[in-house]
Amino acid sequence: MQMIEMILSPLLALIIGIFFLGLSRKIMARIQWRYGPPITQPVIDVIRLFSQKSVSHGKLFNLGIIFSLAGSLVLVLFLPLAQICPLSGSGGMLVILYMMLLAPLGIALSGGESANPNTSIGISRKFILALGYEVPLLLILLALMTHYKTISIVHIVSIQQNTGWAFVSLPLLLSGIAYVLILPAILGIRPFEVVQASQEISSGPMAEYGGPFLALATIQHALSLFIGIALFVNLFLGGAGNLLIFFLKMLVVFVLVLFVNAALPRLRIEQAVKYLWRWPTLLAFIGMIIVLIVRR
Amino acid sequence: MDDAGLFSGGPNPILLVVVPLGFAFALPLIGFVSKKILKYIPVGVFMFNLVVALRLLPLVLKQPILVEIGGFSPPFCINLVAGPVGILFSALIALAGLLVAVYTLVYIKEGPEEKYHILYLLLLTAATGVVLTGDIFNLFVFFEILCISSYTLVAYVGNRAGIESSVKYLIQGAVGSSLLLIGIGLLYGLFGTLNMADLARQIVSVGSSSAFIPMAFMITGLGIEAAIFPLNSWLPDAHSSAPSSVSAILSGIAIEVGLYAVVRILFTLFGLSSFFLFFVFLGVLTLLIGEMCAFSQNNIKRMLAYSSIGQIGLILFAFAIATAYAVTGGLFQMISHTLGKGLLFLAAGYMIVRSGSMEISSLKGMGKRMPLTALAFTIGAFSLVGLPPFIGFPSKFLIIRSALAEEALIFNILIGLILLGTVIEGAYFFRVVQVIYFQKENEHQKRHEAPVAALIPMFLFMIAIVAIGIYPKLVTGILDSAASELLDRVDYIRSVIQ
Amino acid sequence: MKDPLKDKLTSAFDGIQIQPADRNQISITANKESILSVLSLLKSNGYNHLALISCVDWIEEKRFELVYILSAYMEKDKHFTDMEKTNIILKTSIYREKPQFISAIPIFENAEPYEREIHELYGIHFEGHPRLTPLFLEREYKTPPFRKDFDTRKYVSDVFDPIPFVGKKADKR
Amino acid sequence: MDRNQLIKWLKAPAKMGHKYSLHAVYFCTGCGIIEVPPSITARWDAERFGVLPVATPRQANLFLITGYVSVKTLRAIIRTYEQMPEPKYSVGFGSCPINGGMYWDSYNTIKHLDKYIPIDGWIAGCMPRPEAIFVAVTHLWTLIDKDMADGYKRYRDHYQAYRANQEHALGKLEWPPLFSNETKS
Amino acid sequence: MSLELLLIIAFGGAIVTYLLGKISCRIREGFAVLISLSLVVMIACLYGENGTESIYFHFLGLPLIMRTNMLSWFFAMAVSALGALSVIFSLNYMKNRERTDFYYLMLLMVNASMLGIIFSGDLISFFIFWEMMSWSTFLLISYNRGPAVAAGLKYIIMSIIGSMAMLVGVLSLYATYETLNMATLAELIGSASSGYLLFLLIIFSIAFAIKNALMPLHTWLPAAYAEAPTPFNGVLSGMLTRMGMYGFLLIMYVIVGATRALNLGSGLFKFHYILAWLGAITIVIPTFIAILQDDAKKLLAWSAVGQGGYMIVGIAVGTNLGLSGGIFHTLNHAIYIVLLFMCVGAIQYRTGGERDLNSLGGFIKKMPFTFIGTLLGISGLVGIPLTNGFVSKWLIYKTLILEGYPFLAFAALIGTWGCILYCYKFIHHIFLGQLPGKYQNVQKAPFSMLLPMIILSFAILFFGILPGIPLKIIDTIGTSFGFKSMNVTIWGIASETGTLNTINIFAAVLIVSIIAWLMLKIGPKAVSVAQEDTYAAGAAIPKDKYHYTVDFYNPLYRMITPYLKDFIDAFYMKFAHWIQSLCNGTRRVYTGYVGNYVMYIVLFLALLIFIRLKWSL
Repeated sequence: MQMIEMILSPLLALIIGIFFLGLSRKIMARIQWRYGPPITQPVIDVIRLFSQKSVSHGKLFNLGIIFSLAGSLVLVLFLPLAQICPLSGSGGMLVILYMMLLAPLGIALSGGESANPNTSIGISRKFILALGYEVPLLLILLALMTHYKTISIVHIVSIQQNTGWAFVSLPLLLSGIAYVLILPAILGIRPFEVVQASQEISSGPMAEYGGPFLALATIQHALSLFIGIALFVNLFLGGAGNLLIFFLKMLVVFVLVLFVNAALPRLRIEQAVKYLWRWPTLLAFIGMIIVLIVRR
Repeated sequence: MDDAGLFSGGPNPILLVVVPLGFAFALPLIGFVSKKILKYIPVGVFMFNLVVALRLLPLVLKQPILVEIGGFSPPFCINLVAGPVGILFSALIALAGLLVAVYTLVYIKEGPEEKYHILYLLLLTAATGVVLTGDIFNLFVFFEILCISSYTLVAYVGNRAGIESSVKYLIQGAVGSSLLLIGIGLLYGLFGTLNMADLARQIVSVGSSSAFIPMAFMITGLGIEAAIFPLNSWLPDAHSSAPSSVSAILSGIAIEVGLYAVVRILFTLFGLSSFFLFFVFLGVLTLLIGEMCAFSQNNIKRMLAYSSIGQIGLILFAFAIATAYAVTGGLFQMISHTLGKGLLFLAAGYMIVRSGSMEISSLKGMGKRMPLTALAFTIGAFSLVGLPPFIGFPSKFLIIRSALAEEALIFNILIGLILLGTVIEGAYFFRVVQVIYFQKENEHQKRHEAPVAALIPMFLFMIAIVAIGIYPKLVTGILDSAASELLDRVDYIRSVIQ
Repeated sequence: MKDPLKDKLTSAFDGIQIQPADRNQISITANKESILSVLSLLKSNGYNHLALISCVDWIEEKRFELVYILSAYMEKDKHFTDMEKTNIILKTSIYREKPQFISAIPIFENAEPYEREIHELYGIHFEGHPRLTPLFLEREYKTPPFRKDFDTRKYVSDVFDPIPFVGKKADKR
Repeated sequence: MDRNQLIKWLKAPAKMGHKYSLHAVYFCTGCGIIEVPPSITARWDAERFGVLPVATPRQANLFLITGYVSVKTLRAIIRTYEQMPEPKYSVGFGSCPINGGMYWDSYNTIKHLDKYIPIDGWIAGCMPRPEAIFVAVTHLWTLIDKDMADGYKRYRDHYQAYRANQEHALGKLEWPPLFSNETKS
Repeated sequence: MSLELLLIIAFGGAIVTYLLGKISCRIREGFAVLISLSLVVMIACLYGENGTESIYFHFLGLPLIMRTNMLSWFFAMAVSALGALSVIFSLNYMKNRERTDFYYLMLLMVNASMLGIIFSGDLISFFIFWEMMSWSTFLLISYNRGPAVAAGLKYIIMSIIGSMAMLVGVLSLYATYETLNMATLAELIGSASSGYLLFLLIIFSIAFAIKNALMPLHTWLPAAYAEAPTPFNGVLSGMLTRMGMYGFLLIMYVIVGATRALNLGSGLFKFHYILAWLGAITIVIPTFIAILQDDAKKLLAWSAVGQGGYMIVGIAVGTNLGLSGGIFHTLNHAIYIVLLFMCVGAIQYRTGGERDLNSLGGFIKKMPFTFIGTLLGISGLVGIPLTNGFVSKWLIYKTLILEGYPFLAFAALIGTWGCILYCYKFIHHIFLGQLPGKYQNVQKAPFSMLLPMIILSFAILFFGILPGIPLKIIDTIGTSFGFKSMNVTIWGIASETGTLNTINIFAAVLIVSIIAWLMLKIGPKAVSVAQEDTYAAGAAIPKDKYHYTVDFYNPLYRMITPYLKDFIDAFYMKFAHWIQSLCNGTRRVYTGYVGNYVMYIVLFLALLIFIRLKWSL
């Protein structure tokens, strides 16, 4: 049974992720009054990219992108997808936290190898942005873990099943709001799209990625979209009994975030970090204080 | 000179004083015969002295040896009391004197050599005399010889600075010895006797508070030579302008002997235990002043002179605590200071000769040009700072242990100050070590080592420092008995006047 | 018309004609020796902005005509209170065979790119110019392209046409 | 538009992929670039056909040269074309790249762009309208279907000739030849 | 195998190496390697003995004792292994330097005195070896001249202050209990009042905090690491600074005992809680300072200060998880900081001492093995799941969260993210990007440098994937301190409140990477291309000017630099200058006029008499 789960959950994540990508381009088009590509456009792009004969800058260039995709896929194994959670027993929340930094590190290593200043600037922005949203995110997760007194995410989901969503439970409300405020930064979309800014630094770390590399990068981007939203659903919206409810919750969250993406222009990296270290951190800090008071 | 009283076999302690004195006066005559062998006489004399002292050491541990001169019975005659303290010091003086004498074979070349050797012999005989003597007038006589010979030796170099500092030393010394004489005169007026034991007995009977004024005079007089804080203004100039071999003897032996005299008077003669707290503070003050002034020096010999003041402060602090452990620690620190400071001055002497100037900055790159001398200097510096494998560590360890054993809060604060002093001492010594080894010298010179005759004494000093540092049991036996002799007056009185 | 400036010019230089070109322009033609002094005079009188230097190739009269266009850069000088700014068009002409002229950089530093352009496209050499290197063109030209006697069609036909087509189209032709 | 015919996908996924996901690198040289924004925004949405502007040639497979090509810009065009991954298609936009257009006799423009880089399709018109782009795209689809959009193959086969023409027009080039002569495949 | 023989071999070996150096450098190097390896073997076969005490010397009437227990065996193994590796590394690095005999003597002397510290059973021999370690490190830090001299002086002054504090602590213990044998002290200390215990802990932790570079007392470390010769840097950063950790463990858990140490002080101001907060501050601030550094060794120095904070937080929390996390992190940190310094050393060796990050770049093409070592080193430093750093950090975080110290956990986690920034900056500036022209013909690092790197990289992965082996030893240490043992399995910790299973993670990552590699293989084979052929909007790539390194995190610098000026170091410097002026002031007491001197004498006499009259002493 465990082996089937090991194969099923990454596949599911891949399908939902690619679907979300297609959906996002469709919704963005619809918002801008145009027809937009079919939902399956990302699949077509991936097939076309795989058929192209790309250029590579050395062994690390190949290894880096493989390493980052592997990181995202393994992270999916730790996330509970409505009762399916293959590697629930080997590390819990802390491993998820550390696995989240594998993907950017992989792309950073291979981007760095391509010796192009655009990629280096993109990577330095990626790490600064990560530091930016990590400050509130850590406060939120720690508040959560101290509140539920556990470090395993499956445990958190099961508690929420019977005591109601964390998002609406009083002590964690502020943390929930803070998480919503930083969700676009975690997903790396429009207000915080400063890393793959195609106009300024010719799509940052992706500048040198050709055919198959760009395909893997798009898959990894899809996976990270899925992971960001699945984490939020699991931690604050109580996971789900079966897959359908889980998918619906994720769809609702994704569409809301997409509206934010469509409406806002891209922030400069200083503005992004200033914003991230001001309001969400304040909310998360107060949330943590409340959790400590409630705990005593 | 009849034979000494009740001791079996072994040479007569009087030889320790008479033989060097005799040779000192015989030197001009031998000078007529042949100028060359003059240099070797001091070496021979102190070799003899060292042998005699070491032979006497085991005998004296049980019972001090009394020697009367001039045929009178004890209270009236001039007598020598060769107790464990006396013999320990004379052995130390003989050892240091021997090594420095070997050093001067090659170090003193120009100037009136003959007079140098006479004064050198006189100085050390006077030191041995002060240590062995049993009566205070005899103490004064030897003390005068000591001071006069050190004034002249300081001016030996003959340059303007040498003469000026020796004149200043002379003036202060004269004031000191006159105060000492007044003190002795008052004592003689009060008690009619000059013998220390007799005086101690009478003071015990009449209560020590009455004899305070003479004590004050005597302590101030002796304090000048012992370089206690307000009285030691002569030391920096004297030690820095004297030739290095002389300053090695001055700071290695002369100051210790002065401090021994102060302690002898304080403990045995007057025994005013309640007065010691003043000397504790004085000791710490001397240490801090000495270390701080040394920190701001950039002339190597002045820095070593000031560090001698610092070490004297530490020894005074140890004696002033006046417990058995403290006095042992004090004596141990004396030995480590004599060995350490002697080594430092000898090493610095040849470094200055090679580098041409006394500035520390001119010692750059000595590690490459004179590796053995630089090694000697480093070991001397590390030992004085009190780092483990060297002699400085057990002595400082004993002192701090005895101070902490006092349990009083005031002592903890003083310990803090002393450790601050050690940190400053560490700072300036390591700064010099760094200049010697790790500063890049501008032009590249080839190895130009000190001559062999200079290296041998340094090497022997190093061996002594490391040996006693690793295996302190060598000296702790003698030190305990010396400390007990210093401390309990009654036993001293009883043994001198049966 | 600003008479004080006109009188000052006519009195200072002989052989200078001043006629109003149209509503707010005055065109002045002077001989080539006095150009620099005219420029410095105008500059001291408020015309401190050299807008453009251009050149006209009168091939029949065998002369190049250098045109300096000056304007008053936000100058609220007493000359212009009554009406809006007037630009000055200063013309001079030099021989065509060996085109030689002195650089205006000592008076107007910003003349440097204009003179470089004229040198590249007309072949007029300006002494005192720090670097007369090519500015726009990729290739070398025997006769500078903007000259009237430069025949573009002949140039195109003997530079670009000989380059053969590649692949299928080549054998078809 | 046979995009959703599954059998075609199964038979030739690469060809179908290339047809319906033409990521374009717009080389905005001359006046043609004015026509590109309207074609990708609300009124004439190019994304319906899978055409998407991308930032770097590495990620693209369609190279759109819009407007006249001056001698200096040719250097950048050649460099960008060589940096694109292999199955790549280039489309000349407007009459200037075809034969110099109205600058036919100018000393500073390149007349026949396909002497220097292979061009798969042309869009005639002195600044054709956005619909013309979509016609070109559909035309390109048919070319891809019939394997006639083989510009990149021609470039590899006749690289020596192309290289010679380029050096003839531009003098020394700063980058080494893309295909060293022995890869004649 | 008695411990005295071990120490005699260690110290004797050092001196013999020096003498052999006079004959020929080949014999000296061979002998030095032989000595260090034999030490490793000897200590390894000491595993079983536990608690055997043997008096080897009497010093001033105090017996000096040697003893081994699990804690000292663990540290001894780490010290001797890293010492051997850095000796092997310095064979090549020191080949054409002057005064290499002195260097080898001091290096082996430092290793020997560290072993002495670890095996000493009483506080006097602990202090003696501690002092010998300090002054031999001083001589080694100021080995290469120039700024190293000032760094050495700063180091020796701070470590003298530390050892003086320790001396006072040792002697006050001796004054109250008459014995300095640690075992007997542990029993006797029970009777001491908590006030006295607090005084003891504070005095000892000053000495150990200076050595372990805890926040307020850390200022000597960056200068000392940056200027010390790089092979010695491995020993200095790996184990020497962690002697402070050994000291903390000794005083808090062996002598004072866990129960008493953990409830000293009241409420929020418990001793171990404040220590934990100091550790937390030490994690955050130095990590952000490290991001600003442009010199490779300074960057690693500040990161070492930061990582030291983790260990202190680990042991200060006072649970068995925290303790084993702290000890395991000491070992892990030693492994990867030594590896990183060796990589910097290899780069310096090949580029003639180049240390500035902005003028390096693209070395992956020329030195691939060094790159793999650095990659594993920084992944260990960051704590990526398959490396050993992750396991120890996981332990620390778990205990911090479950014990209810969320803000401490927050500081530690932020430290990790800061660590990622400077780790990537380190590897990007040196190995990735454009290779400058002047380093075109750089060869690989010599084998004698690569061997230690390979061993250490293997250790990082081995401990990362199978943490059970070291954790079992650390668990026995924890139980010897009186903590409940955590059930350690080969693949990590199995406990109901959250298990860690590294083999599952390793298997998952392996399979998934193979899948990803196959996915990459679907497309046609990629053409590898020269470093000049990158996208530059159609322009040709300018030579040597196309590597973005200066001000790498520029937006972040502007936000954090104003807060990160090193106030503490400035305060120490001001204090030092104040003392300097004070000393110059006191020198004026000796005015030089003999009149004043005589006046002093008379005043002294008057003072004596005045005291006599006033208090009739």
